[in-house]
Amino acid sequence: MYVELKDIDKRFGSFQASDGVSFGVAKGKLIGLLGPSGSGKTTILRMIAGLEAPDAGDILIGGKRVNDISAAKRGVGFVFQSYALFRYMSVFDNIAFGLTVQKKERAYIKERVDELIRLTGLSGLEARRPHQLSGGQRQRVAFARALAPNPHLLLLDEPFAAIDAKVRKELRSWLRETIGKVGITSIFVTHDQDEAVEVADEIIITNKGRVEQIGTPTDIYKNPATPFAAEFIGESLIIADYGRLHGFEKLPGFGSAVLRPEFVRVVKPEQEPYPHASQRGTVAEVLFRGNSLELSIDVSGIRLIAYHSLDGDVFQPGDAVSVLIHRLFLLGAREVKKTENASLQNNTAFFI
Amino acid sequence: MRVKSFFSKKTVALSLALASFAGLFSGCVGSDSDTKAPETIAITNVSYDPTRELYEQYNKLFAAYWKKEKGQDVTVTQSHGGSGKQARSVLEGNEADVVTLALEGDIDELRKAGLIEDGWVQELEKNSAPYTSTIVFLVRKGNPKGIKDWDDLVKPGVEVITPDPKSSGGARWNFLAAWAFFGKLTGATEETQKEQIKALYSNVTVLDSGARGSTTTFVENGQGDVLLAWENEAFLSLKEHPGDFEIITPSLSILAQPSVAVVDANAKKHGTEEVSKAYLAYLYSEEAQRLAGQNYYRPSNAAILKEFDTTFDLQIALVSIDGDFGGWEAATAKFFADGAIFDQIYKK
Amino acid sequence: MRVLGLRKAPSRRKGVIPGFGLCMGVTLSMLSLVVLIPLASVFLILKDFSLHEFWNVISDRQTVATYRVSLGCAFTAAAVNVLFGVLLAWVLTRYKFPGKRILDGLIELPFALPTAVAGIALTTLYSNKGWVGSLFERMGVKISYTTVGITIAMIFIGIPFVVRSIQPVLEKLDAQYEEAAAILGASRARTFFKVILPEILPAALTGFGLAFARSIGEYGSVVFIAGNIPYRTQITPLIIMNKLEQFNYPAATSIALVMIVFSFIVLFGIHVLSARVNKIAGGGAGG
Amino acid sequence: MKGKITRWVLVGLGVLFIALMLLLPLAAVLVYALRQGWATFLSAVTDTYAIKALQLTLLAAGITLAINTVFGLFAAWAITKFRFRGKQALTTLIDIPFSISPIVAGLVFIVVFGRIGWAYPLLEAWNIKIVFAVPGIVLATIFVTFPFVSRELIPLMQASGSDEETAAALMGARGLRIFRRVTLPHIKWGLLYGVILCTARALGEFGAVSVVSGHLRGKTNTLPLHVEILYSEFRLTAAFSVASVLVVIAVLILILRNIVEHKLKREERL
Repeated sequence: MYVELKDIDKRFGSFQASDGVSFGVAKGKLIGLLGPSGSGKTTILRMIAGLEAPDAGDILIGGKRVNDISAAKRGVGFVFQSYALFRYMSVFDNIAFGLTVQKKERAYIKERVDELIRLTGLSGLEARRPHQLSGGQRQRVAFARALAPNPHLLLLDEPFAAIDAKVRKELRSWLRETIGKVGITSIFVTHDQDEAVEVADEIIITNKGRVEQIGTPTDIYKNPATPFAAEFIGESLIIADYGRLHGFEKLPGFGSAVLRPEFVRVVKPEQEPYPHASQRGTVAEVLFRGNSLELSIDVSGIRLIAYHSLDGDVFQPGDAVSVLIHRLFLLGAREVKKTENASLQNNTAFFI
Repeated sequence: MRVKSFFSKKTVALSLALASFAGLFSGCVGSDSDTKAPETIAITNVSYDPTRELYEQYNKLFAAYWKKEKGQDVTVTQSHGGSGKQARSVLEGNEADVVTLALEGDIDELRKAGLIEDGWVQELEKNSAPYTSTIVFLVRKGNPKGIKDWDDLVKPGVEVITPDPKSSGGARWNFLAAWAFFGKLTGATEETQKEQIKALYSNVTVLDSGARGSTTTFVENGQGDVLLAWENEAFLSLKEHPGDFEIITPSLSILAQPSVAVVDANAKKHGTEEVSKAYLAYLYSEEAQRLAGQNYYRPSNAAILKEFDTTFDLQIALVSIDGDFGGWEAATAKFFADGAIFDQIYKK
Repeated sequence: MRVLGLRKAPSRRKGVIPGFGLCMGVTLSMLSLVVLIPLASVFLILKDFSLHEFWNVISDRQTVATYRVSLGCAFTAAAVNVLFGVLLAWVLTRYKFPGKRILDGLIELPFALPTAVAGIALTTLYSNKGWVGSLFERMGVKISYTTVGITIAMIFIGIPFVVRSIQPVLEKLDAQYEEAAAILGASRARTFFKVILPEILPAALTGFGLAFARSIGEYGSVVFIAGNIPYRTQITPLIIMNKLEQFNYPAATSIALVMIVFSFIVLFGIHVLSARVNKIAGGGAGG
Repeated sequence: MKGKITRWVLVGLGVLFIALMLLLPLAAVLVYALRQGWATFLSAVTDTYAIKALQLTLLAAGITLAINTVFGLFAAWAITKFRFRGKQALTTLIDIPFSISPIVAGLVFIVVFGRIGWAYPLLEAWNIKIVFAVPGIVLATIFVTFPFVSRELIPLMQASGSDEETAAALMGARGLRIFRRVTLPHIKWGLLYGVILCTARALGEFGAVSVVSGHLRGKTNTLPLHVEILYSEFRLTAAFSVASVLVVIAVLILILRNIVEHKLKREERL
């Protein structure tokens, strides 16, 4: 593990920002720290950078304990949420700042900055001041500035928060590609699951100062380890009385269940292939979502959300439909149980 | 290494800050040393407001005299302000060599504080009062309100300007003169005196904190019908604004004795005892006495006073602080202390 | 993350920005040398003074009367200043007219003009013989040496505080706000009172507090114009002077202490108020 | 139409208020100064004591400025760049001199350094004089103008946050470089603004200085004190002449202030 956190505790007054946080990051990986605001993800990032000191626990970078090493000497590049570009310096001077501080030779600085400007596609903007740049360009400058002194670890705090939604998508893939090109171990913080899923190799989900789950995006999506992870990732509908859904039984210790729209399949009643496993419902609302239809359906007094292909049957509010639910995540106190539709399984078993 | 460099930076900045402070404080050490140079000697005379013109001339006179006597150049630094305020500044550390104030009481505060030796009043002739004055009325040209004597001041509609006796030496003389007058009326008791005084002060529209302030208020800012003033101030106002004012001498007033004294502690410290003593003693010389007369102070030398009989009304009946009020200590306690008669007349 | 910003981390290091020790060292030592130690010394003077004597001095009827004059005049002056401060700030931020920059520049005049000069000028101007005073005298109104005069001097010194507190808020207040209100059919007056006034109220209060605190303690420009008549036109700084003239240091110090405590309360109130204003202004931005 | 009328009424009221309250006293000083002609004016202004008072005033203002600027920078840095307990209290403490009556401010120094003060025996032993000498005047001036620079800087530095400084520190820059390269460019106009206000106040301070001065002619008289003395010596014209010098200085400072504020606003738009 290149970066390791061991039992980190951190309090701000009565606020517990980190509560026994432990995880490791392998060299060369791009890690997303994902959690709602106040979950302690930024604090973790700042502690790795050395901007905050943990109350207890060890932080290791490259196998060396860095708790007592000052931020400036950890060899870490940091991209601030606000980018914190020096507004009275040109783009060139911004990127060169770290190297100037290290008293590098002028020729080397010029070469290195030019290289980064090319890498980040900022050619021609060297003399501009930050306020003359667009949001995306600013992010690139911040990125280049953090990379200039050749850090071993790059930390990014909400790198896309200050950028327009339209440009954001484009920048995400740019960032992923560029970090891949440079090959630097990176950790970024985000509250946006789409961003984490798209950009990160691995995601660390944080909540209330704890790490909830660590894993690849698909892994977390398919097998959430904690109720929080199950709710936070994907589009989740919480159903309290899930025993009323066909094919599922209320289990003791699991008070509610998470249903994702993709777990629901809707057809016209007469076309239902698994009558045993499905149940009847009524369409309450139909919303056009660009690439699909979002249906709200009342089933046994529970309102479900389902996605439906544009090419499939056409439904109107009030239509009777047949609803099949494949799967539910049952939420316990600390654990999650993935349950498949029992009737469907029985059926399958019967036929095979 | 880091720790060390951190501390060294801190030390540099701290010592810089301290040095700037030290520089401030040391500013004055140097200036003290030139008082000790043999050819020139410098003394400080802390005085009260109206004596500026007098001492400006007297200092020249004395410098010439001292040069002739001792061959030394003497420079006198003057300070003027309200008498009480000036005494206080000396008490608080303003290092005057001599004080020439309006009230014996103000100088006596310095004795109480140990700056002046006991028995200073007897140090010089005439109770250490080289010149005297009295309290008169200054009214506007033609005396439109017909003010002749103290009892005219209590009439309704007369606006009186006088300073606050709590803070001004001159104002205490005014108060006591009025008190004495009301005491001489037939059938006067302390009660009637208080009532009359109260009536007088309820006619006061501006109670400045110093005598000079009152004069400015009356003369320059046009407030009130009559100003209770030092005789010398009144004359000065006539001189500054010829034709605007008249002096009215009441039938009875008070002998105001501005006192002078060497501040022994400071003179000793500066090594200026000899010149300081000479500075005050020379005030009694004929030239100086004449100078006082020219500046509208009554010379204490009777012969010189006679020379000015056209200026001063020498017929006025004068009460004195020692003879009629039992000295400043008693007068202050009875009239001007917190809760004493002056405060009582303002109680509703 | 706002929560994080409020409290100090109980850690050994104070974050990465250097200079905490140095800055706090210099700040605290200079603050102590120039302000705190001298101020604390006030208590030394009072060491021989019993609580009873202290209370007697500060609650003496004449002294209480000076508080009334000082506070009353300062309050009136601050209130007048808020009224004209809002007007001036409004005029300066919303309208274009010839001489606007000169008018804007003049606001700080009371700040730049030595208080003694201001005092002498105002007294001369408003006395019976002065340009303004003589006009009013004909109407039978006296200004110099009355509480009116004191109030005018206090208005003079308070103007910049109020205008400069309100102006930036009005400048930042988007004109769209007013436009939105206008489109909704609100009259100009209604827009002002319902939309703009609530926005500038905290700033106006801050300005009021600053002007008020300054006026209470002001000496130079007020002393010349105050008549110093006990119970009527004697202000608190003058009675402190009075006690000093009588060599009554404990009494002077006691009254001074009352003023210090009062200023502190007003100041602290302003700080709490402006902290709240900042919180509202920064609302949502914290994340 | 109605809007236009309101507008002119409001502008008119504002101008009238300023003219009455601010311009008139200013004009009064100048008119009174010159009412006995230029000769009287010049003789009052070029009087030895007036010139010495001017020198002392400038000296006191200069030292005050240096010390308060240093303090303001350090204090603003400490308050805006770090988190610590009691910050609110510290800010209030710094602001105290601002609302303390100048009389009390002066008294406070008498109580420390005067003959009745606790520090007096100490100073006496070293033969150092503070009150009734130049250091006392400087100290009183520093006290009264103490918060001026920091008051301007703190909001400015608070608004700009400390991310830029953190970023610079993270790259290994030391304090002085961070200050010079990152912070100073941002606050320079604000700093100058504070310095100008501080100068204005320092030049004009009267109450506090009057208490600690002792009014020694040619030694501890500042220009405002000299004005008061002339005033109470019946030399009204001379008093106003000297006052007009202060007025001219004040107006110059205001013009300077206006230019600086203009720059400040332009920078803010960045």
